[in-house]
Amino acid sequence: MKTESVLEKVLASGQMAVTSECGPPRGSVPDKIIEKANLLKGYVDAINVTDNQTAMVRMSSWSSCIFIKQMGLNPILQMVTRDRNRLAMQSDILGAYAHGINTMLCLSGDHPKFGDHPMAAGVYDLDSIQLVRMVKDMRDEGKFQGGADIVNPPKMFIGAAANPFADPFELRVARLAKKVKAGVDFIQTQCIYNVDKFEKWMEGVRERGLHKQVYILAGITPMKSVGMAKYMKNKVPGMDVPDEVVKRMSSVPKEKQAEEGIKIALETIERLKGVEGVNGFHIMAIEWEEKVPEMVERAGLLPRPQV
Amino acid sequence: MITAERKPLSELVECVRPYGRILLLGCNECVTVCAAGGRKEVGLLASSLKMAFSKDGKNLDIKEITLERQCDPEYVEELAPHMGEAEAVLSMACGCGVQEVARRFMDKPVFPAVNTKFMGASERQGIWSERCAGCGDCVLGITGGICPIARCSKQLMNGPCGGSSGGKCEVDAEMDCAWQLIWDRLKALGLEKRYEENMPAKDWRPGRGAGPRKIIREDLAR
Amino acid sequence: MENFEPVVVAFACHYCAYTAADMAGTKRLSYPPNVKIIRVPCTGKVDMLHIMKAFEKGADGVCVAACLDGDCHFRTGNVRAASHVDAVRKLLDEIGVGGERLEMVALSAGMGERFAQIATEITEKIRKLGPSPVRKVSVAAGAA
Amino acid sequence: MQGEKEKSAKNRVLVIGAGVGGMRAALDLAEAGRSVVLIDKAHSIGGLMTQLDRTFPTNNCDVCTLSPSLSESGRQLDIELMTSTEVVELKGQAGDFSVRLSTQPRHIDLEKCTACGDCLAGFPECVRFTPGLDPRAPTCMRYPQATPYAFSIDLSRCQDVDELVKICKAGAIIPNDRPRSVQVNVGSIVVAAGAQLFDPGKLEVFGHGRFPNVVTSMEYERILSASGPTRGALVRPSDSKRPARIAWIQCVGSRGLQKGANPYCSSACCMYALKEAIVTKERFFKDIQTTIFYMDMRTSGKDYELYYQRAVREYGIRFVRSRPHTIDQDPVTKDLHIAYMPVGGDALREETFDMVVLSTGFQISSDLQELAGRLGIQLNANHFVLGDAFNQVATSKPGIYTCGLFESPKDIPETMVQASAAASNASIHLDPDARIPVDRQEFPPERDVSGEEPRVGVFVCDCEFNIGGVVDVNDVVKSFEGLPQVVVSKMIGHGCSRESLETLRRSIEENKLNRVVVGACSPRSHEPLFQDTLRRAGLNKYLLEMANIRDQGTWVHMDRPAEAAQKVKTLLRMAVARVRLARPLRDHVAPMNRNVLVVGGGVSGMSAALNLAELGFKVTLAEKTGQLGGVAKIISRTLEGADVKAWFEELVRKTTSHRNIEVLTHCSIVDHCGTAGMFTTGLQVGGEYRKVDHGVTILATGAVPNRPDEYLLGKHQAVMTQLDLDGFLEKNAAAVKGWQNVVMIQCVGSRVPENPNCSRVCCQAAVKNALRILEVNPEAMIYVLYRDMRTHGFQEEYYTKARERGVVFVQYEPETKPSVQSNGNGRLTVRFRDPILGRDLILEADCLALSTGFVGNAETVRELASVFHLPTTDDSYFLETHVKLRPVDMSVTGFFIAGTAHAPKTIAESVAQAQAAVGRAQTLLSSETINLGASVAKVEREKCAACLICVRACPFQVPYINAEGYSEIDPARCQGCGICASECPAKAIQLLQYEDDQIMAELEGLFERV
Repeated sequence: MKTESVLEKVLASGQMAVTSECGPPRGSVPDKIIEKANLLKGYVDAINVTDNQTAMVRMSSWSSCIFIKQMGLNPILQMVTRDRNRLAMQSDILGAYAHGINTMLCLSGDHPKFGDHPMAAGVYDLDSIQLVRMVKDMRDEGKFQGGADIVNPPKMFIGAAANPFADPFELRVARLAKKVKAGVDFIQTQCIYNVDKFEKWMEGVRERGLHKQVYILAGITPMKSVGMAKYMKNKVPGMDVPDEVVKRMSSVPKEKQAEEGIKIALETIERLKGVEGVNGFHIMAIEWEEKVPEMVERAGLLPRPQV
Repeated sequence: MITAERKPLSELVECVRPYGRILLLGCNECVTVCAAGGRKEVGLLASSLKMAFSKDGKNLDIKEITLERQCDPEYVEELAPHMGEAEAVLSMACGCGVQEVARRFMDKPVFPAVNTKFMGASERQGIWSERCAGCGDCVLGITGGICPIARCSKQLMNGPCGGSSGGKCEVDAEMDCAWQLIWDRLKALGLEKRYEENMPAKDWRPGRGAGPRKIIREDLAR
Repeated sequence: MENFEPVVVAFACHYCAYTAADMAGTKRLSYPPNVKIIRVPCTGKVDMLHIMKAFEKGADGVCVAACLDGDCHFRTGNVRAASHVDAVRKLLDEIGVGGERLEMVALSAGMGERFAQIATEITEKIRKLGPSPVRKVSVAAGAA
Repeated sequence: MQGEKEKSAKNRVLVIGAGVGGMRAALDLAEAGRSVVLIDKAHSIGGLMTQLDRTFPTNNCDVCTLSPSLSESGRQLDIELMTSTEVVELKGQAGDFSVRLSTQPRHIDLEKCTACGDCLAGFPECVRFTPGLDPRAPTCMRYPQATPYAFSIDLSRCQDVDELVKICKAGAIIPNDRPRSVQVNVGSIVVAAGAQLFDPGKLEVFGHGRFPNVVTSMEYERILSASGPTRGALVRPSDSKRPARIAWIQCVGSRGLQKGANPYCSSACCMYALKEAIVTKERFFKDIQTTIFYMDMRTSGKDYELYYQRAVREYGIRFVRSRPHTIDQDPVTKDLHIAYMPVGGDALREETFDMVVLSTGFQISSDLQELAGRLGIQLNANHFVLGDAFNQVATSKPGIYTCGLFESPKDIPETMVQASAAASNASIHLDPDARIPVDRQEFPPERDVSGEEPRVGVFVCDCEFNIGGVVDVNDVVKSFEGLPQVVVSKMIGHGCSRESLETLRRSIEENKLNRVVVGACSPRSHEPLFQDTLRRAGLNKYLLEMANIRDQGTWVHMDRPAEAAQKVKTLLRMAVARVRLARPLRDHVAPMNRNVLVVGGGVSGMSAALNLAELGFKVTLAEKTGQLGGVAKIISRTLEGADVKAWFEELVRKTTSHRNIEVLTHCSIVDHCGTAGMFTTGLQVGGEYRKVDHGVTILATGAVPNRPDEYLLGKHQAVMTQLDLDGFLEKNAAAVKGWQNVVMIQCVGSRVPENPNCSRVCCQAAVKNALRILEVNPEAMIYVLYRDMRTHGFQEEYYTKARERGVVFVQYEPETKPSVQSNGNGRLTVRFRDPILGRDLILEADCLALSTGFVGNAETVRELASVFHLPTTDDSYFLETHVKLRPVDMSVTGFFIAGTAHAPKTIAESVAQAQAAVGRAQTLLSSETINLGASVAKVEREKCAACLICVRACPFQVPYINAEGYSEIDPARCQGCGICASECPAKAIQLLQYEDDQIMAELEGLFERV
C-alpha cells in the first residue's frame, strides 16, 4: 500500500471499486454538499469533489472535501492546473492532506472560455501529467518542486482522467502511458457510451501492459432524456455518443426516457465488468445524484466491501 | 513578426480630443507588413480623425510621419525637428515603438493607436496567427516544429487534452489543435516515439518568469 | 437646407462603368449633374485613402462604380474594390460621417440606362441624407 | 477611295463580312501590318453577335469585353471599312486578284457626321442607326477606322428630303448620294459572310408568327437584353406579363427533324438554349420553370459539358428527351400547349407553358450562294463553302479562304479560331517584305519639359451644337483665363477636325505649352487622336488630360443648361488640376524576336510550323519523342473518307524539308525566361542542353487517348477502342467479314466524374467505323450504345446515313450502364437496357468497340505549365485567356495554344487552330518592337517594406521580392490595373498615369472654390 486511501485498498483487494462525484455549491453554505454526500453513503467507495468545474466559481474542492471527510466518507480531491501555479497547488495538497484527504485526481481543467469567468487568465503553469508527477515526487521522493525536502510528505493516492474518445484516437493509449510513466495510480475515464470504441482502447491498454500498472475506473453517466443525449453528442467536446444510443433514447416515450437512460448505463456496466483491466466504475449522475444508489444496487455492486 | 490591430476610432478620438496639433506616426516594419500602421493606415487614420473633429467644427492639425523603424533611437531622433509644434503624439507602431518615442520625448504625451497583439506568421493575405510566445527556451526541436505553448489553448506540454476533436481545439472550432499538428508532424518525421517521452514541468525563468528581459551581445555592445 | 445640392464623386472603371456613363450620353439620358466621375483603370485601383480624401475635401457622397461580377478586365479588381468599400464604410460609420454615403455599384459597359438611374438614385439618396457633416466646415489639408 | 489603284495587291486582303469573324480576321491581318479592305452588306458592322444578350459559357456581355481589346493598341491599323458594300466581280488569281465593289448610298458624309442624333429624332422612320435592335453596338464598337460612328439614311422612306437635310447642323446629309463602284487589288480574300437564321414560320406546327408567345431564340435574346425592346424586363409578348414556365424546343429547322428542316446540325443551339435558360434563372427569377425539349444535348466544346451539368444541378433546368410535334395556343390566355411523346413513354403528353423559345439553326441565304458564284468558290449540297478535308478554311479556289458560319454551322469560339486561321492563310499570298510596320510613325523629337513650370493650355471643343448648343463655350473658356499656370484658354470649333487639330498643335508650339487640357468628348474614343497632336507638337503624349464634357456633360444635362455649364467648368477644373501633375511617360517598348518555338510535333505543331515557315518566320519545332506525328499517325481515314495517312506523310515531308523549320526530336523543355518578343527557353535535346531565343511560343502538346480500365479493355482481345478499331479495319478488313454482331459503347471514360468533359470526337468516330464495317460486311449488325449522339454540323448526315444502313442506336443513362462479360469462346455477352422497349437486351458480340476519347496530357501539361507559368484547366488542358473571344491566346502574352492541348478535337479542327495560332502570332511577329504601354506600377524602393501584399494581391502574379529585398514589378508584364498600388500598406507603389497625387489633384479641382 502506498497510501491510507480506502479507494486504494478496495482496488488492491481485487474487487470492483465504485466512485461518484459531488459538485461544491456556488455559495458559502455547505449544506448542499453534505446532503449530496449523504445520499451516497454506503453505496460508493469514494466521492470526487470537483474543482471549479466547467470553469465556474464554486466553493473550493479541498474545503468541500473536509466536510465530506468529517462525515466519515472518503473524498477525492480534484485539482485543475488552470487556476493555480505550482506553489499554490503544493500548499493546497499539504493542507488537504493535513485534513486527512489522501486521494486526489489531477486534471488540466476546462478552459476559462467555457465558464463564467472567460476574462480570467488561465494559469497552466503545469499540465495534468506534470501535476501527477509533482504529487508523486511529493509522496515518494518527499521533495517540493524547487528541490527542498518536505517535512512529513503527503501520501496521496494519485488519480488522473483519460478520455479514450478524443482525437487523435491513436494517441489516446500513448497518453495514458505517459500518465502511468508520470506515476498515476488510478484512472477515471470519460463517460462511456461508445462501448466498442472503449473496448478497442482497452485492447491497446492491455497490449502495452498498462492495465497491470494502473487501476482503471470506467466512467458511467446515465442520460435523463433524449435532449441530454443530443446535447452530449453535439455540444460537449470529447464526448462520443453513437447514433444508436440517441435513437434508442428517442424510441421510447418521454416519460420513460430516464429509465431507458439508466438501463443503458446498467447494460454498459454489465458489459464492462467482463473487460480485463476495468477495475471499477466512476458513476457521475449529473444533477441526478439521488439515482446513484439505485444504480449501484441494480448493477449488483452492493454491498460495498469493508476494507 | 509583431502583429497589431488599430484601436477603435472612438478611443482614439477621445485620446486626441484635448489637442489641436497631433503628430501621427507610422512604422515601416512589422505594423506595415501586418497592415496596421504603415503609411497607408496613417493616412486613413489622419483622414478619419480630421473628419471626426471637423464635423464638430474643430480643425485638427495632423502631421503624418512614417519612420523606417520606431523601436530604434536613431530613427526616432528624426522626429526631433517636428516635435516642437506637436501637442501630442499618436503612434501606430507596436508597443515597442510607442515606448521608444515616449522615452525620447519626455515632455510629449504619446498615445498608442494600435493594440499590439502577438508574434505571428501570415497564413495568407490578410490573415495572421500566433506562433511564438517568446518563452525563452525553445522546444520546437522536440515538438515537431509546432509550439504547444503558443498554439495550445492550455499550453499543454504532454499531449492533447480530452477536448481535441477532429483536429480542432475545443476552445474554437476554427482553431487547430496544436497537439494534433504536432502528432501529424512527428508521424511524418517518423518520430512517433518522441511523443512517449514525458516533458517535465517547464522552467519559466527564461520567459517572463524572471521579470523584463534583456539581451546583451557582448561583442556588439562593448 | 432647402437648396442643398449634393456633390457626389464617382470612381468609375475605364472598361465598364466609365463606358456605361458614356453610353448614357450617347443615348441622351438625363441625370442630375451632381455626380462627377474620376476615371480609374480599374476600381481595384481606388485606394481607401482616395475615398476618405474625397469626403475630407467635401464630398457628400462617393460611389465606386465597377464591372459586373466576373467581368473585371483585371480579373479581381472589382472584388478587391468591394472589400475596400466595406472597410471604408465601417470607418465612416465610426467617425460619424455615415457609411451609407458610400456606395458600390456594378454595371457593364452597355448599361447606359443603369448608369443614369444610379446617378439619379444616389443623388436623391444623398440629398435626403443632407450635407456631409464634414462639408460644413472647410478643412485645410496638410499631410507630410 | 483616293489612291486606291496605287496600293499594291502584294500587301492587301479583302475581308467580306464584318461580323465577329470578319472583324477578327481583319484585325489579325491589320495588326500584322497588312492592308485590309473590310466590307459588309449592312450599313454598320457587328453581325449576329451584337444582338446577343450574353454569351456562353461565361455569361458575359462579350461585345463589351471585345471592344476594349480592339481599341487598346491605339495603333494606326490599315483597315478600310466599307459598309453597304458588295462584291460585284472578281478577276485574277491568288496573289493578284482584282475585285470590283459596289457601295450603296449612305446619304451621310462620314467625315462630317457627329452622330448627334438630330436626324434620328426628327425623322425616325428613315434613319438607320442600330444594327438589329441594339443601340449598344455602335458605341461599344467605337474605335478608330472601324464601325462608322455615324448614321445612315434610307432615302426611299423620306417624305421631305429638304427638311431632313436642314435638320443636320453639321451638313452631313447628302441627298443626292449615288451608288459607287470601285476596283481594288488584293493578294487574297477572306469570306466571312456569316449565315442567316432559319425562319420557323415555314414550320406550321410551331405557330411562330401566329402565336405571340412563341419566339425564336434570337427574339428571346433581345427580350433578355438590357437594351432590347423590353429594356431588359423579362415579359412575354402577348400581355407583357412575367412568364412562369418557359420551354425551349431544340433542333428547329435542323437535323432534318421537321419537314423543311435542314439535314445538318446547327452546332450552337444546344449551348445557347442552356445559356438562355441559365441566364433566365440567374439574372431574372429563380422560380421560372425552364424546360428544354431535345433529342441529344450536344455540349462537346471545351468545358461545355460542365456548363450543362451546372444547368442540371445548380439551376434545376428540366430536360425532356423528346421531339414535340405541335404547339397549340389557348385562345384566351395565349398560353401554349406542347404535345409530345416522351422517349420510352407510351402515350402522348401535353404540357402548358407561358412562352416557348424555338432554338433555330443556321442556313445559307440565296445572296450568299450568288456571292459564291461571283467569287467562283464551290459550295456543298447545303450551300456552305466546300472546304478541304484537312484545311477547313480553304476554299476550292486558291487565295480565297473562309471562316465562320459560311464554312459550316458553329459557335463563336470556333468562328474566332477559323478567322485567325483564315488570316494566317491569307497572309501566305502576300509579300512578306511589304508589311507596314504598324508601330512606327514619324513624329518630331519630344521636348524635355522636366525643369519647366507647368504651362497649361485649355482647349474646349464645341462639338458643333453638341456642346456649344447647351453651354456658352466662350464663357467657359473665359472662366479659365488667368488661372494660375493656365497660359491659353480657347475654344476650338469641332475639335477633332483636321483644322482644329492643326490649330491645337500650333498653339502648343507658339505658347510653349507643356500641359494640355482638351474639353470635348470621351477620352475612350478620342484620346489617341489628341495624343497624336501633342506628339506632333513635340510634347509627350501623356501630358494631355481630357475632360469629358460632352458624353458626361452636355449630352446628359441638356435639359438644365445652367447646371450643365457649372458641371462642364468643374470637369475642366478637375482636368486642369490633374494635368499640372502629369508627367511625361515612356511607353515600354522592347525589340521583337521573330523566331517561334513550337512545342509538340503532332499534326497541330507541324501545321503551325509550316504556316509560320511559309510566312517567313524561323521555327524551332520541339518534339518530345523520337519522331513527328502524335495521335494522327495511327488514324487511317476521316469520317468523310479522306486518306489521313497520305496527307500525314506529306505533312511530315514538308515539315522536315522546309528551310525555315528546325525539327528537334527527343527534345524536352527545361527552363524558360523573358517576356513576349524576347523569350529564352532551355531545351534538352538528346544528351545536349541548348538555349533558344524566340518571340512567340506555340503549345501543341496534344491530348492522350484514354484507356480506362473498363469493359474488359486490355483483358479481352475482342474489346478495343475506336482508335484500335480504325487500325484493325485498315489492316484486317477480312476478319470483319465473319462478324455478326458489333457493339460500340460511347462515353467510356468521358462525361464521368473522373473526366467530366465530352471528348468531342468519339461519336463521329463510332459512326465512321460503323459505316466502314458495313462497307466490308453489309450483313453485320452494329449496335451503338450512346448517351447523346454528338455529331455536330455536317457529321449529322453520316449519323443519318448510318441509321439508314441499319446501325442500331440505343440510348443509355449513366445509371443503367451496359455490362459486358467474356463468354469464353472469344466472344462477349453484352447486356444493355433498351429505353424504347423498356427492357434489357442481351447480345453476343464479336467485337466491342469502346469510345474512350481523350484525356489531358497531364504530365506534360503540368511540367510545361510550371516552366512557362501558364494556367491550365482542372483536367490538364491549357487554359486560353478568353474562352470565347481569344480561344488560342493565352493569358501570358506571346503564348498560343494549338490543337488538342486546348481540348479534344478532330484533325481538321486541330489544323484550323494551329493556323489560328499562327494568325494571332503574326500580329506580334510583324512588329519590330512590342509596345507595352506606360500605365504600369512602379515601386519606390525606399518605402517598400517587402510585406508581400502586392505579390499576393496582383491578379497576374507580376510583383516579386527581388534579391535586394524589395518588390519589383516587371513593366513588361504589368497589366496596369493598379490593385497593388491601392493595397500597398507602405504607399510604396504608384501606378503611372494614375498616381495618387494626380487623383488627389483631381479631387482638389472638384472642390476648389472659384
